[in-house]
Amino acid sequence: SCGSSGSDSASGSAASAAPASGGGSAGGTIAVITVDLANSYWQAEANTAKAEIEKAGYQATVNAHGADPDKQNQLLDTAISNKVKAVILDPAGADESVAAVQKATDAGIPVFLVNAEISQQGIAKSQIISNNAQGATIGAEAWVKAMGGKGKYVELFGNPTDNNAQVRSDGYAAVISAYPDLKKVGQETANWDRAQGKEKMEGLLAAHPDITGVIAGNDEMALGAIEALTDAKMIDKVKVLGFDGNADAVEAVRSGTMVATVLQPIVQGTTNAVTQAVEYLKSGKTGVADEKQSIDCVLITKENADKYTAPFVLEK
Amino acid sequence: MSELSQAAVKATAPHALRKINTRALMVEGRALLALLLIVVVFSLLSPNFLSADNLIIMTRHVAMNAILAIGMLLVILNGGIDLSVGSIVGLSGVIAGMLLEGLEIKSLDLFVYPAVWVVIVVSLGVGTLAGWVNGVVVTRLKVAPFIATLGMLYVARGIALLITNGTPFSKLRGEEGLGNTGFLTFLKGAPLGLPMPVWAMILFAAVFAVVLSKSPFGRWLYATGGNERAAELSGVPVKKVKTRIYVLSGLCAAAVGLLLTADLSSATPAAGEFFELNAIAAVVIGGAALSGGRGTIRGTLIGAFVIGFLVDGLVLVGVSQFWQQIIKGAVIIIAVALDQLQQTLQKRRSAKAAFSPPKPSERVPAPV
Amino acid sequence: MSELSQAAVKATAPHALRKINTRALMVEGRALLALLLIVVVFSLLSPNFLSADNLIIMTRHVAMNAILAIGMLLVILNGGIDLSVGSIVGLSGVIAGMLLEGLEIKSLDLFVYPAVWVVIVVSLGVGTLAGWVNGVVVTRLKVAPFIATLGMLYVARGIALLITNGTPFSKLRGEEGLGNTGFLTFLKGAPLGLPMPVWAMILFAAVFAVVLSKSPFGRWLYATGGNERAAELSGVPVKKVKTRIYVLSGLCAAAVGLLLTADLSSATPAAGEFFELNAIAAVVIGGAALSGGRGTIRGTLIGAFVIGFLVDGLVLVGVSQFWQQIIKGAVIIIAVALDQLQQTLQKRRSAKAAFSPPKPSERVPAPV
Amino acid sequence: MFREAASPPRADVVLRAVDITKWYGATQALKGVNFEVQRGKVTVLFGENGAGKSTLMKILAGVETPTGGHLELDGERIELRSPNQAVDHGISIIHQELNLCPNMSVRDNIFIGRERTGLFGTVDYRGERKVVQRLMERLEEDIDPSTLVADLRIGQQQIVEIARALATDARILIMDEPTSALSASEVEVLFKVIKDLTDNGVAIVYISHHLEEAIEISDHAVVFRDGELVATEDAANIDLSWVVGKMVGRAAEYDFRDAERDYGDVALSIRNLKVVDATGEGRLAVNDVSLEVRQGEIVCLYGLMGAGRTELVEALAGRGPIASGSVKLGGEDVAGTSITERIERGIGLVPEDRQRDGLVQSMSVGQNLSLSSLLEMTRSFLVSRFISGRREAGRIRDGISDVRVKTAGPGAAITSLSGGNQQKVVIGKMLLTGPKVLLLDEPTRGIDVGAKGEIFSLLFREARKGLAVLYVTSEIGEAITASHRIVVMSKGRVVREFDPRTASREEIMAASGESEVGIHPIGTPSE
Ligand SMILES: Nc1ncnc2c1ncn2[C@@H]1O[C@H](COP(=O)(O)OP(=O)(O)OP(=O)(O)O)[C@@H](O)[C@H]1O
Ligand SMILES: Nc1ncnc2c1ncn2[C@@H]1O[C@H](COP(=O)(O)OP(=O)(O)OP(=O)(O)O)[C@@H](O)[C@H]1O
Ligand SMILES: O[C@@H]1[C@H](O)[C@H](O)CO[C@H]1O
Ligand SMILES: [Mg+2]
Ligand SMILES: [Mg+2]
Repeated sequence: SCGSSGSDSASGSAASAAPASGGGSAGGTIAVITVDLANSYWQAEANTAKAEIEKAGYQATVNAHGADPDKQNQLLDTAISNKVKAVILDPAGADESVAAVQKATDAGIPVFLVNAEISQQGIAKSQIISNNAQGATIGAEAWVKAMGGKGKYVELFGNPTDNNAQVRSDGYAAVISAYPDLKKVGQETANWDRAQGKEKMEGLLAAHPDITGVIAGNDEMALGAIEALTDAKMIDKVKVLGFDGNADAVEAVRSGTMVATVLQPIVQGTTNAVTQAVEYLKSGKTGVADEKQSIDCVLITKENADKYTAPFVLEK
Repeated sequence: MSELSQAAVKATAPHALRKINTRALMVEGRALLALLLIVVVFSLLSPNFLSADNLIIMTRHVAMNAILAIGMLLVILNGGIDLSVGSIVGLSGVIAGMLLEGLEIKSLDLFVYPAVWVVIVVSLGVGTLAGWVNGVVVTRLKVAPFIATLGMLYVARGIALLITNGTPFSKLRGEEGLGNTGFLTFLKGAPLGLPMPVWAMILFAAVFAVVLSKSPFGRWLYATGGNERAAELSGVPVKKVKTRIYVLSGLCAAAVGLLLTADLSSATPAAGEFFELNAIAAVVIGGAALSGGRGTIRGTLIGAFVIGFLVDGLVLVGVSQFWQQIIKGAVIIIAVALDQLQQTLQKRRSAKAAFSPPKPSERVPAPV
Repeated sequence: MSELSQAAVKATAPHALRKINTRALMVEGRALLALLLIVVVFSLLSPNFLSADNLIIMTRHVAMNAILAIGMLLVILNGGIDLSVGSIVGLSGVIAGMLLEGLEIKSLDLFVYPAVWVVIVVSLGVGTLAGWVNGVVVTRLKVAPFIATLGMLYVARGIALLITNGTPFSKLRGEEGLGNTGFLTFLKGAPLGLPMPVWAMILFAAVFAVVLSKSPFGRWLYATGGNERAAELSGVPVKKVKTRIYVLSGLCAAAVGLLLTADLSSATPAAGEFFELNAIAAVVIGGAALSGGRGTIRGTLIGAFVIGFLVDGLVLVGVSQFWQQIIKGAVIIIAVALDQLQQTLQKRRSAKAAFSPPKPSERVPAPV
Repeated sequence: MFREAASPPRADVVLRAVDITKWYGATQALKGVNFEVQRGKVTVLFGENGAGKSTLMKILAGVETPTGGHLELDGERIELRSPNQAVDHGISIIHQELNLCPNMSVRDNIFIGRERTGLFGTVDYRGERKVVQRLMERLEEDIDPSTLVADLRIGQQQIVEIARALATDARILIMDEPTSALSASEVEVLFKVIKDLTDNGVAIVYISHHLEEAIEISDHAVVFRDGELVATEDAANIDLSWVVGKMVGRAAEYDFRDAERDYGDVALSIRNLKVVDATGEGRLAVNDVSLEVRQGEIVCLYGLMGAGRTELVEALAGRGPIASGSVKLGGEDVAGTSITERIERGIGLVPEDRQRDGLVQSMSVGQNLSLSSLLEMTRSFLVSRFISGRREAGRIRDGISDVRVKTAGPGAAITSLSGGNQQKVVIGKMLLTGPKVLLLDEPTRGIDVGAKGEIFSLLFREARKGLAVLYVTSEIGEAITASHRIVVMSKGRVVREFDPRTASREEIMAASGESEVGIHPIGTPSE
C-alpha cells in the first residue's frame, strides 16, 4: 500500500530499504518526528523509535522539526501525503502543536506523543510524557541535600518557548522555597545548549563569585556550567544539578562534578509509544486506559550511576 | 539583437509590451529546469508526490516562503537585503495573538477585545512599521541594509519574546460574546479548495507583478537597483522608493505572520526563525541579482517552488535529515551556478558562430 | 587636502606610509567610543565588570568571535561575505572529536588513533578545504558569495551531523597508551595567564595586520575590494586573491572550531550556529564597508570587543534575555549609524570651516 | 575680472546665474560666477579640467545647490532643489558622465522619473516607445527602443543620453561633453539637431574639450579658469589660439610631429589576430589583424567607435581571450599568459574607462601608482616577501615627478585629483612596471588641452628612450599631430596605414568609413 522508498536511516545504520519484513502483516511506514537530531536526548528517542518500529515490521522515517512548529506542521503534512500508518511525535510546544496533531488525526493518522505533551486531550491517541514536575522535585531534593540547605545559587533556564523549561524551573523552586537560606542570585537562559551554558555560567560567575550551587534545566546546560566551573577552579565548591540523564552527564555524576541528574525514561517512553502505536494499528486500541501517561523520572546519583548501561537506560 | 540580450531585456524589464515568448522563458529556464527535475525525480521516487492533495499541501508550504520572497525581491531589486523578515513574521503573529486574547487597560480596569479586522489591520500595521523603521535606518541614518535589518532581526524577535514572555498565545478562536471570532476560520479557510496562504500568494504575486511591470514605481525600483545615481538624477525619488520597499517587505512578512499564526492556531514568538534565508534563496534561484536591478516575480515564484518542493520531496521519500541539509545546500549552489554556466555556454556558442562560415544563402562573393 | 579626504585615506589605506596619527584614530573613533561607553556603563552597574578575572573571561569570549571576524574581514574587504563560518566551526570541531576518539579502518579491522598534532592539522585542513570550495564556487562557478557560502552553511552542517550522527564526541582527553593526549591541555592552556583563544586572537590579529598592511597580497586585497576591474587590469591576480581569502576565512573558522571544542571539552555538530552574524557585525561595527575595500584589523577587533563586552555585560548586570536581544540589535544599528553621522558632520564641519572667519592671528585687514 | 558685468545687458537672456559660489568641503569650485544663457543661441564653455564648468551646469540643472548666489529665470529669481524642478522650469542637462541604468531598455532609460502614464496611472509603454522611435529618427540612429542599454556601445549610450534630454522639450538645454564618445558623423547629426533647436528658440549651453568642434558650434564663448569666469566673447571674434590662451594662460604645446628617425627592433608583433565580440553577438570584434610596433615608435590606432580597437588592445593586454592568431612580445609568444604575466613581460594597458578600469577609488594616489609593481618593492622577511615602505615611497615619489601629477602628496585621495591628473596616475602606474610596450586606449578622453599636451610629451619622451607605444584615439587631430604612424581600423580590420606627415584628414576619415552615416554591425559579410 505504501510505496515510499526505503528510509535512509538517521542513525546511519545500513540503509534499510528492505520492505516490511515478517511480523506486521500490513507493514507500511510510521513517521517519527523528533526535535533535534543533534542532541543526544532526542537522538536516543529517535533511535529507539526507529528500532522498535522496525522490530515490529514497519518502516520508519525520522525527521526533526527543530522546535519550530511551522516545520512540524510541514512534516506532519508530508506524513499525511505519504499516507503513513502512524506518527510518533515529540511535539514543538504544547499549544502550537494542537492544530497540527488535529490535522493528522482528521486525516485518519493516529498520533502518539512522547516526551512532551500538548494542551488538549482527545486528539492524540496517547501522550507519554516523563513527569517533569516529579523529576524536578526529586532532583531539587537531592541537590538541596548536597547544598546543606543553604548558600547562594544560580539557575540556567532552558529554551523559554519550551514549556518543559518552565515546568522544571517551577518544580525546582517549589522544593527550594522551603529553605530560606538558599538564595537564588541569578538566572540566565541558555536554550538547552552546552556552549551557551558555559558562556552564561561564566558571566554569572563573574557577577556572583560566591555561589555554591547551580541548577540547570537540562544536562547540556549543566555540562556547560561544569566546564566553566572547572576552568574557574570552582568545581569542588559548587554543586551542579542536571536533568535528562544523558551519557555525558552520568559520566559527570560518576566523577563527582555533577551532584545528580534526573533520568528521563525516554527510551522506555518511546518504546511504550511504539508498542501502543503498533497495538492500535492492529486492534484500534492502544491497550492502555489513559491517553495521558506520565512516567516517573529516576534520580541518578553516584550511588546508582553504575547501573546506567546504555544511553538513557538505568537498570533496575 | 542577440538571443541573450533579448532574453535579458525581458528578464529585467518585464513590462508587458509583448507576449511572453520563448526567449523570455529561457531566462527563468534554469530555475524552471531545476523545478521540473525535482518534480520528475520525486514523482518517480514516490507515487504520492504528484497526488492532488500533496500538491496542494506543498503549495501551501511554498506560499508562505513565496510571499516573503516577493517582499524580499523588491528589496533585492533595489540592491538591498532584508534579514529581519523572519523576526517580523514572529512579531506580527504575536501581536495578533495578544489582541485576540484581549488587551488589559489597567488604569481603567478594562479588558478590550478588538474585532478580528482590527486585529488583522494592527498586526499588518506593526509589521509594516518595523519595515518602515528598516527603511528609515537605511535611508536616513545611511546604515547598510544588511546591518540595519540584522539589528531589526534581534530587536523584533526580542520584542516578540517580551510580549509573550516566551509562552505562545493560543486562544485565537475568540468568543462569540466578545465579538472577536473568525480569525481562524477566515485565515485558515480554503475557498474553492485552495488554502488561504495560496490565495494570498496569488494575490501578492499578481499585485506586485503588475506594480513591477506597469507602474512608475516599478520602473523606479529597477532603475534605483540598476544605477541609483542615474535614477536620482533622472528625478526618481530614490529615498522614497527605498523606504517603501522595506515597508512592503515588512507588510509581506506581517501577512505571513498572520497566516502562520492561523495555520498553527497559536502565536509563538519563535515563529519565522531563519525564514529570511529561504526567502533570499528563492529570489536568487529565481534569477535575481543580489546587486540589484535584475529579477522578476515569476522567477521568484519558481525559486520558491524549487526550494519548497525540494524540502518536502526529500522528506516524502525519506531521505535522512542530515542528507536533506547537504542536498539543499548543494541544490542552492547548483541552481545558481547553472545560471552562470548557461551564460558562459551561450557566449561560447556565439563565439563559435562567429567563426563558422555564413550559410550559403547569405554568402557573398569574397573580394579577392 | 581636505580633512575628510585625509581621514579617508588613512581609513582605507592603513599601510604604513605614515605613522598613525590622530586623524587615523578618529576613524575607528566611533567604535572605540561605543566600546568605552560600554565599559563605563557596565563598570558603573557592576563592580565585577572590570575585575581581572572577568576581563580575561570576556576577552576569551571575544577572542573566538574576533578570530572569525578577522577571516570575515578579509572576505568583506574583497566585497564578499562568508555565511558558512559557523558551520565550518562545527565541522572542524567534529573532525577533531572524531579523530581523537579513533578511526576505525574496517577492512583492516584496525583502530587508528592519530597524534594530537595530526588531529589539529587535519581539522584545520578540513576547514580550509571547505573555504577553498567556497572560493572555487565563487571564482570558477561565478556564484555570488552570499549564495555560495549559504550553500556551504547547509552542506558543512549536514556533514558534521552525519559524522557525529547527532551525538557529541566527548572523549577528547585521549589516552596515554594511544599517544593522543594533550589536545585539551594544549588548547585549553593559559600560558602567562592568558587563555589559548586569546593568544590565538593575538596571533591571528598580528599576522593578518602585517599581511594586510605590509604584503603585496594585502594591498591586492584592498585593491580588488575597491575596484576589481581596475585591480585586474593592473595585474593583480584577482581570482587567486579571492580564492585565498575564502581559504583563510575557512582556516580561521577551523581554528575557532578547535578552540571551541577544547573549551567545551566536547565536539558537538551544532557548535558555531549563527556565529557568522556576530562576526559580520564585528567587522561592520569596526568600520569596514560591506561593499569592500575599506576596513582594518584594528577596527574589527574593536568591533568584536564591542559585541562581546556588550553581551557579557548584559548578563553580568542581569538584564533579561529578551531585553538583551533588543539592546544588542539596537547597539549594532547605532554603532554603524554613528559612523555615518560622524562622516556627515565632518563633511558639514569642514564646509563650514571654509566659510568661518579666519582665526584672529590669521586675520588680515579687510579691504573696505 | 568679470567682463560681462561691464558689458551692456544682452537681449534675450533666459537664464542668469548671479554671483554663484560653490564649496565642496574645503575646495572652492566656483568663486562668484556671473553667467548668462540666451534664447536661441549656443553658449560654449571652455576651461581646463576642474575649472568649474560642470559644477556650474549642475547648479543650473538643479543637481547641486550653490553655496552662495542665485539663479534668475526670465528675470525672476528661482530656486532649484532637484533635477525635476529644473525640468519643470524647462531646463535639461546631458551629464558629462553617462547616467544610465544598464539593466533597463533604451525606452525605460529615456522616461525614468518622467513616465507617461495612462489609464489607472499605469505606464504608457506604447506611447513612450513611439516617442523614442521619433527621437532616434531625429538623431539618425538605428537603435530599437527595447534594446538593453548594457548591450549598447558607449557612443550609442551617449546618444540615449542626448535623446533623454531632448525628450523633455526643454527651453534650455545643457550639454556637458555630449560628444566625447561620438563619431564625427554622429557629431554632425547632433549639430544639425542643435541648429534645429536654436532655430526654435531653445537656448543651448555646450561644453567640450574638442575645441575645434566647440568653436564651430558656438555663438558665444565663455572661458573658465580656477572657478572663475575669465572671458566672454562672441563666436565671430574667437579662434583656437584665443581659446587655448585664455584657458591655460599660455600657448600649449600640441604638435609632436617628429623628424623621421630610426626605430629599434620590433617590440610588438601581431599576426592574424581574431577576437570574438564579448557581447556574444556571434561575430568578430577583431578580424584578422596584423600589425607591428617597433621600439621607440608611437603608433596611433584611429577608427570609429566600434571599430574593434578597444577589443584589440584589451586582447593584447590579456583581458579578453584571443580566438586565433599570435601576439609576440620581443619575439616571444604571449599566448596563454595572464594580465599579470604580460605586465611582467613588459606589456601593459591604460584602459579606456579610467574610473571603471583604471583607478582604485578607495586608495591613495601613491597606492594607485605602485599597484602594478608591488612585487618589485618587496624585500623578503622570514617566510614571505613584504613591501618595503622606503622603497615604495621612493618609487612613488619618482613616479609622481616623472609624470608630473599635481597632487598634495602620495597620501592624497585619488578622487581629489582632476581628470587629467588621474589619467597621469594610471599612465604612471604602468610606466613604473618598466614596460617595453605601452598600450593606451583613448588616453585623452575628457582631458583638457594642457593635460593632453603633457601626456603626449610624456609619451614621446619615453618613446625616445625606446618604449613602443600603441594608442587608440578617435580624434583625428590628435592622430595627425601626435604619432609616428597612423593605423586605421574599421569593422574589426586594419584597413590602411598612413604617415601622419603626409596624410590628410579627409583621407584618414574616408578610410575609417567616417563618411557613412549610421552604424553597421561589425563583420557582416555585406562588404
Ligand atoms: N541564520 C543562520 N545562521 C547560521 N546557521 C543557520 C541560520 N539559519 C539556519 N542555520 C542552520 O542551518 C541549518 C538548517 O536551517 P533551516 O532551519 O533553514 O533548515 P531546514 O529546517 O532543514 O529547512 P526548511 O526550514 O527550509 O525546511 C541548521 O543547522 C541551522 O542551525
Ligand atoms: N562632488 C564633489 N566633491 C568635491 N569636489 C568636487 C566635487 N565635484 C567637483 N569637485 C571639484 O570642483 C572643482 C570643479 O570641478 P568641475 O567638475 O566643475 O570641473 P570641470 O570644469 O567640469 O572639469 P572637466 O573639464 O574635467 O569636466 C574641481 O576641483 C573638482 O575637483
Ligand atoms: O525534555 C527535553 C530534554 O530535556 C532536552 O534536553 C531539552 O528539552 C526538553 O524538552
Ligand atoms: Mg527551518
Ligand atoms: Mg566637467
